[in-house]
Amino acid sequence: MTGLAWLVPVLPLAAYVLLLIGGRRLAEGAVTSIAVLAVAASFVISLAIMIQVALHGPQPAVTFPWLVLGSATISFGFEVTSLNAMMLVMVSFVSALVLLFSRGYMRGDARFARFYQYLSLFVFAMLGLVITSNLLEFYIFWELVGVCSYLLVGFWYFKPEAAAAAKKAFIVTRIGDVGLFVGMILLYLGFHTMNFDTIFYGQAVSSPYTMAHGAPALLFAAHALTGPGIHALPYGLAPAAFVTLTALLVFVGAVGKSAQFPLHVWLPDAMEGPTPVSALIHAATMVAAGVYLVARMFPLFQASPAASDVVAIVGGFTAILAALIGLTQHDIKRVIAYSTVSQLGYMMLALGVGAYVSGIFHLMTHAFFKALLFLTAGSVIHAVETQDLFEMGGLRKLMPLTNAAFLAGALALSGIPPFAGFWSKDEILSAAFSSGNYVLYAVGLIAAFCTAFYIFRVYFLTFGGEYKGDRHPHEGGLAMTIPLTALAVMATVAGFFNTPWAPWIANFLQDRGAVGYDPAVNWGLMVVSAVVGLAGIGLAYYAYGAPGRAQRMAQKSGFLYTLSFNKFYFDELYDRIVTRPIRAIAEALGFVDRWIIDGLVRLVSGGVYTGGAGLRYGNTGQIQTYGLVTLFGVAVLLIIAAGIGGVL
Amino acid sequence: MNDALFLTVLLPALAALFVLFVPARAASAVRGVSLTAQLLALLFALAAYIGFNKGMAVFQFPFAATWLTVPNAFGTTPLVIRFAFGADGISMPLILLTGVVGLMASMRSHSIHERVKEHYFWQLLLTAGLYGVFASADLFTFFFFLEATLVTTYFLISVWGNEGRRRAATKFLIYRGLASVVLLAGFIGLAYSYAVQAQGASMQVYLGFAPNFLSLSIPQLISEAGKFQLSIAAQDALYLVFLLAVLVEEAFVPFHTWLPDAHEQADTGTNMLIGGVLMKIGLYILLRFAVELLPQGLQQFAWLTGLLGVISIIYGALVALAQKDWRRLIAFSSISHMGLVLLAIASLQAVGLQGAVFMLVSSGLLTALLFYAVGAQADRTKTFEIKNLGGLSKSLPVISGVLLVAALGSVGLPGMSGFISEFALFLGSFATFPWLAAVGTLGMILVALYLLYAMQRTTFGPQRTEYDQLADARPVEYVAMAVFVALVILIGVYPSVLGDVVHTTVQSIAGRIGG
Amino acid sequence: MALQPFLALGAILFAIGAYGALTKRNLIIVLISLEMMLNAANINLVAFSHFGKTPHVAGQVFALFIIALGAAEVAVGLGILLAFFRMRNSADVKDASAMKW
Amino acid sequence: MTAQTFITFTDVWRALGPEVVLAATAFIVMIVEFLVPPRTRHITPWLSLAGTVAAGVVTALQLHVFYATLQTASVAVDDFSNIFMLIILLSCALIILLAIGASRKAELPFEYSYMILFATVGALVLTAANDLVTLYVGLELLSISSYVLVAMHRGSLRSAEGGLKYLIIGSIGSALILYGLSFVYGLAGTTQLLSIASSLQSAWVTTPALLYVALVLVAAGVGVKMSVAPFHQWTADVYEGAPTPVTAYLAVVSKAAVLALLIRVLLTVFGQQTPEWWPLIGWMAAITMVIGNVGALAQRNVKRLLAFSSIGQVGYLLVPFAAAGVTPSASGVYQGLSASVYYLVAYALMTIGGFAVLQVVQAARASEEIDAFSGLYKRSPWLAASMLVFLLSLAGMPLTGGFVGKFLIFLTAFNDGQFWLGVILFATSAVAFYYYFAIVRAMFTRQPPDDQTAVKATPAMNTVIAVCLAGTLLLGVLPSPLMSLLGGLHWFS
Repeated sequence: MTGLAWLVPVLPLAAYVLLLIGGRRLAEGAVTSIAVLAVAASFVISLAIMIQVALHGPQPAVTFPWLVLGSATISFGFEVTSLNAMMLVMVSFVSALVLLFSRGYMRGDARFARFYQYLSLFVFAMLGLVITSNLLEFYIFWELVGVCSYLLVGFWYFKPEAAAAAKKAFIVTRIGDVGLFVGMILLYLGFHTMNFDTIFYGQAVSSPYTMAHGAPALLFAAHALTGPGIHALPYGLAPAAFVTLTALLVFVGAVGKSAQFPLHVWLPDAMEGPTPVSALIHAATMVAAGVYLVARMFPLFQASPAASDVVAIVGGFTAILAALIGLTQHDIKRVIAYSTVSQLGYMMLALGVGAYVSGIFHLMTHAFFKALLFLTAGSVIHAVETQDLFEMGGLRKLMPLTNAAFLAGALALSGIPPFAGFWSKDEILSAAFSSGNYVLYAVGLIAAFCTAFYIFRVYFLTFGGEYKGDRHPHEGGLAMTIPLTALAVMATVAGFFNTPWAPWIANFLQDRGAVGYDPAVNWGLMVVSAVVGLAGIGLAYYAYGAPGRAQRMAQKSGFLYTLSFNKFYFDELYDRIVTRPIRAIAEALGFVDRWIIDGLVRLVSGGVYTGGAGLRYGNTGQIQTYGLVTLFGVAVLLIIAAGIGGVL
Repeated sequence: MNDALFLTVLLPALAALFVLFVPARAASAVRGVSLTAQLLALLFALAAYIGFNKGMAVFQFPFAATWLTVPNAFGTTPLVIRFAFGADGISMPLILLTGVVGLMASMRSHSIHERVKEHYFWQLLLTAGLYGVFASADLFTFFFFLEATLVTTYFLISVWGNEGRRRAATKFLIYRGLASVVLLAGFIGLAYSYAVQAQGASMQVYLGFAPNFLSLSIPQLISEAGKFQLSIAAQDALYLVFLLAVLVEEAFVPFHTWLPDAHEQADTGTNMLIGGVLMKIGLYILLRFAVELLPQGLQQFAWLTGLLGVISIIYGALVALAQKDWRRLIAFSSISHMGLVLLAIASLQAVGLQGAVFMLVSSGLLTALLFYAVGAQADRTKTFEIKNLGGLSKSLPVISGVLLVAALGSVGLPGMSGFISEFALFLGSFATFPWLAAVGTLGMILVALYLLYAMQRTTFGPQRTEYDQLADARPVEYVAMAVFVALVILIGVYPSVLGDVVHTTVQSIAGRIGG
Repeated sequence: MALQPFLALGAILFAIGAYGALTKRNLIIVLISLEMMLNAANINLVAFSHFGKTPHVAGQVFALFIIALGAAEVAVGLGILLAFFRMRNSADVKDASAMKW
Repeated sequence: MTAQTFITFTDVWRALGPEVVLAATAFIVMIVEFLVPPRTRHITPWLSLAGTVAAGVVTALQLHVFYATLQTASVAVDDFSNIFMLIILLSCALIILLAIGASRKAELPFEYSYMILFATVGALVLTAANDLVTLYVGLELLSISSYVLVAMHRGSLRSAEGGLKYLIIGSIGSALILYGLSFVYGLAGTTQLLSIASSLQSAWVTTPALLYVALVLVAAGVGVKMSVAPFHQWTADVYEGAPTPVTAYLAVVSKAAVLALLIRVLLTVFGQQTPEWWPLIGWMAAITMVIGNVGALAQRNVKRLLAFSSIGQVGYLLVPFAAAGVTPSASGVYQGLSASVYYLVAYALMTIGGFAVLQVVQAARASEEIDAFSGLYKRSPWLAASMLVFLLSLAGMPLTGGFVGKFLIFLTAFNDGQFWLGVILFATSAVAFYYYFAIVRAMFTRQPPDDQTAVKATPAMNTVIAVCLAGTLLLGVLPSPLMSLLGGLHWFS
């Protein structure tokens, strides 16, 4: 089955091509069927692959030469490791459901087929990214993911906000991409290869089980200095410095894609796209790519404690920052978006403190409950046709299924046992705690409290109280409810895949370097997590259970509320210190170019022309003047000749 | 087969002559002749490309005809002036590029309705000149065709351009004319330096080397360069001469102001030829002559070269951000991209050089495509001003889509030709000049900034009412754009189609220059 | 007598002729001045043919040729001057400035 | 002097064949012009043309023939003079044809048909002169006839004024040359050039100052005659005043003859000390190139523009000759001469062609301004295309004679290590694009004036243009025939 792994990304690609060619002529149902079936088939294959990996272990990479570059050949290919087998399943599962959901959501859109086309491409890119064995190939899919998100966020191109958001998403992630690009180049310069295994271990690893775990730093040093085809590291860097540098550059890429501080600003704006797109971006594809990158490059980070610390700190900081912003937003999708940023922060935190398995586990559970939250939000928006929380309310009765699904997602997000989020988040927090990063632990805990508060704030405002709008909200069709149900189930039970008592995922992933996972049961921490989550919910109920209380709380917090409501002014800050200066510099240079550089050119050419005019008007028409000049010329020649002849 | 290259040059030239004798009223006959000739030339170029022996790093398809013999006071052997053609791994892709862009420009010129016959006459001559430049294996031949491109382009701009065409054309003429002068000085200096050096060296080292030998043949000079080194002083001086010529020729900062003006004024077909092919000549000169024949000069001033490249990258990108006209924006974008190539050449690495050639081809295709798409929308909206556009995705979905593809390709998106080029050339330059390269990567962000900004204003946003009734791409436009997009994606997805041809030559050059 | 005084005379004559040709406003005087410049050469030639290193008649022959051709030149000059005078009604050299710049 | 060889009549005939033919024709034409009634006077130029062609045939016959006996005579017959004579006669024939084609409009009295022959006789003598006296006679014959030709436009103040100016400045030039030559005679004691050369060997040691004075005076005088900067100022005025065929004559024939004079005198008389004073010529060439080309930039009058351009062209002509002197070797000098002569031929063709088109346009539009060329491509594609070729050739673009000529000159300069001269040559050519293309621009990118006046050339004119066009292109495409002809010349021996 692993030999067929290439089919997993190729099927959505085929769907894309089919829709590209014939999409316009097909009915909406046919379009949906093509896309959903392709991705569903991918899901089935992925599942089979995962089972096979679970039984037989990972398979070596299948590669073919792609380009001879300099003295080396760059090969492309794919491989099946336990990590990407799991990712494949998760991505294809969530994607298939989102695709199905979109059938109802996008019904009647003029560019329905185009939408599915882009989504298929998006899924292809993400699956390709997951399955590659090669950093360059990874980067190619990585950028393709970015483009798809650009296309999808800007799908409603006629909305200026959507166009701006798409551009913003692309450019902000582009900044991160350049970091990854440079990191990739430096890695290649150091190790003369793009293959993940060769980068990490100096050779392709046929059977990862034979590799010694826990000493990648040593492996690096040995690899760099004595490996096959000995060559010094670029710029004469010491192994430790080189590894830290490249790891940090790679992390910059992840920061951009996964919307970590300070490049988190694009993700909330990306809400301008259709809601299924948000679900896909937030749950399974785009943002997950950043976390996946760090996980895929985990040996590199392991080898550099400094880089790992940076990852952890950035992750923790992002978690709390986004959670604080999420407290006060009015737009239902924005709240969920900030929750994504925050949850991604958790994952980074996990990877940073070495809790590889926890990070991946949280990525998985998050994918389920976040997709669920977005799709329910989409269902709600579809029903009430607004995104403003304060114009909703009372949907619990009007849309019971959606209500239940959202509740499941919210509980999972809040980390309330036994929902999925509890297990994964708790593992991260306990990993932070046990690794001795108490500050990060505390930060994570506070963020968890905020998370519970804001998501239930959303819940109460949306589903509680009375409906404030004038429409008649109702449940969407089957295409919308099936995905919701499936995801709701997953959001509820997915946590059991990796409980401290039955660490299935941990075992599954333990093929290489997955250290830092402490499966020991720490009841104290678990209780603390659960209590903090419940406290958050309680506060939300207190604030929004009765009208007017929330306003009073907001007024009391005053400055802090404003800060949070305005997203800590990051957009304004970037606008002031980056966007506007660049534009100003550009305008100034444009001016310089037109008037100073070209002006100089005109000055020179004008000078020559003036010289010509001078010569022209030097011809006075007076023959005697000409004669005088002639005699003058004779005199000058005489002087020169005298100089030459040595007479003078 | 050996004549294929020569035929690519000859066919358009003959067709140009033929067009002269077609009555001006028979515009469609003129178009037909022109298209046929361009297509045939492209097929010959393609045949040569396919028949190119990828394993050899020498000039292939040699074709030479002696034109005149000049008594040589320098020595007893007369100086032979020849028309010599040939292609190696560097020039072969560019010849094919010329064919593609030439044909597409010719198709594009369907929108020319004024003085049709003359237009095709000059366009065919320009194409012949461009083929000749890249296919020449002789300094004189090269210079000859370079000058041919000068006059023909002048006419194309000054007759079929917009209001400011005369000024822009004159500017173009003077700038490039001066560049040719500098280049000629460099050529002659090169030939003579090698002759002098060969004479000196022949006594001691090379038995049987003809004394008093003066050759303008590029392969000959390259083989001399393989035998001995020119003196450092000569290399330094000549390299600076070449660099200066290239800076003007290629519109690098601060000698660039003629290019935006020319692009702003010229018609779309001409812009494709200028932006797509003509603007690759300068860097081709650097690759062809400086890298192979003046390696130490290049080494000596690699930092300067790289620095100038980076300045152009950043400056071009920033100024592009401030442009209000699509054509000027593309011009600055092209300046910025060519800066990348300069940086890559400065790296002296095989990978970097390969990236440089890739970038030349890629940027040629993408620039031509950008001009094509922008021209196609301007045919309909009657404007190139970014601020007057908006929401074109609605009425012109195909053209907008292609414009987006071209823009994303220029941004360096993987899966398209720009990415692999950038990757290879940065690989080279990071190895040699990490700091310059690091600054250069800023260009990768800025390019996204200005192109997406322009895209946002052009195709996104609410549709303007005046553009409601526009008709989308016609079949001929479909074909042209599809060809470009297909090539860009082909190179992006399977770069070996280009890389195999380039690789051996670049590798052998790099082996010589110790990179 | 020695050669030098004649050469000096020639030089002076040449200078006077040049001065006259370049400063006098009357075209006829300008023509005469031009003749003086030619005659400076004549004096040189004749002097050289007599006092030179290898005295030879060629110098004098040369001078005769110059005189003859000088006459022709003046004749042509006067003819053109006449034509000019008819149209411009002036013989002032400063007035011959219809064409400039 | 005592070694004067006896010369038979046959020798004289051989030596002076072309001159004799031409002079005889001139007299015949003069008489015919007197005798025939005004209606039939238009045959006179054709007679002149026939005579010129006949002289050309005679010259061509004695190509490659060398008379050692004449080496010490007053007229030399060598390939140097032959090739210059051929160029002069060819140009003269073309110009007569040009004048025939233009006569109705140019209002040239038919006297021009023999005056031009007298001038040409002078030019021929000048190129062949091997004695100071012959040289001077030739020079004056050419000059005086030219003064008359310039002033020949009856009833035109400009023409008369041009003649007057030319006469004054030309006489100053003659006087300078003459005064310089008088010192040469004084120091050498002989007027025969080769004898002078041998006699002067000691003078370079004993009295170099006088020799330098003589050199400078001769160079300056010649400079005036062929408008080398800074002695060029008269050029534009005189060219503007003269009837267009005469302008072409001045620009081509006069310059060619005087160039021949300069080369012969400098090489023989002052040839011993070349390495010292050659840079002088180099500098003059450089200044001339710069001033000529820059001066043309601001001109709007095409005739004046071409006048300045011709100044620049003289600079180009001087380059190989200036460069060759630095490392004097026979082969070097000959190569320089080949380059110069090649360019001279190209220059003659493109200049005459250019003036021919100008004449047509001037007649049709009654203006010599650049604007008169507006939209010429529409009114007469043939004329516009021809003019384009001439201008491209003047600008030195490939496929034209001007390019090959410039390229050869450049190579010579480089051969001789005079890199800077070559660079100035091409740099000023690039500057020259500006004004040449100003005419191109007018012809091809501007609309013609609204009046529907046809711009048509007479058959004679078309012939001139066609010949010049064919020649210019041929020289540019197939340079080998002329190159090998020049390569096979014996020049001075």
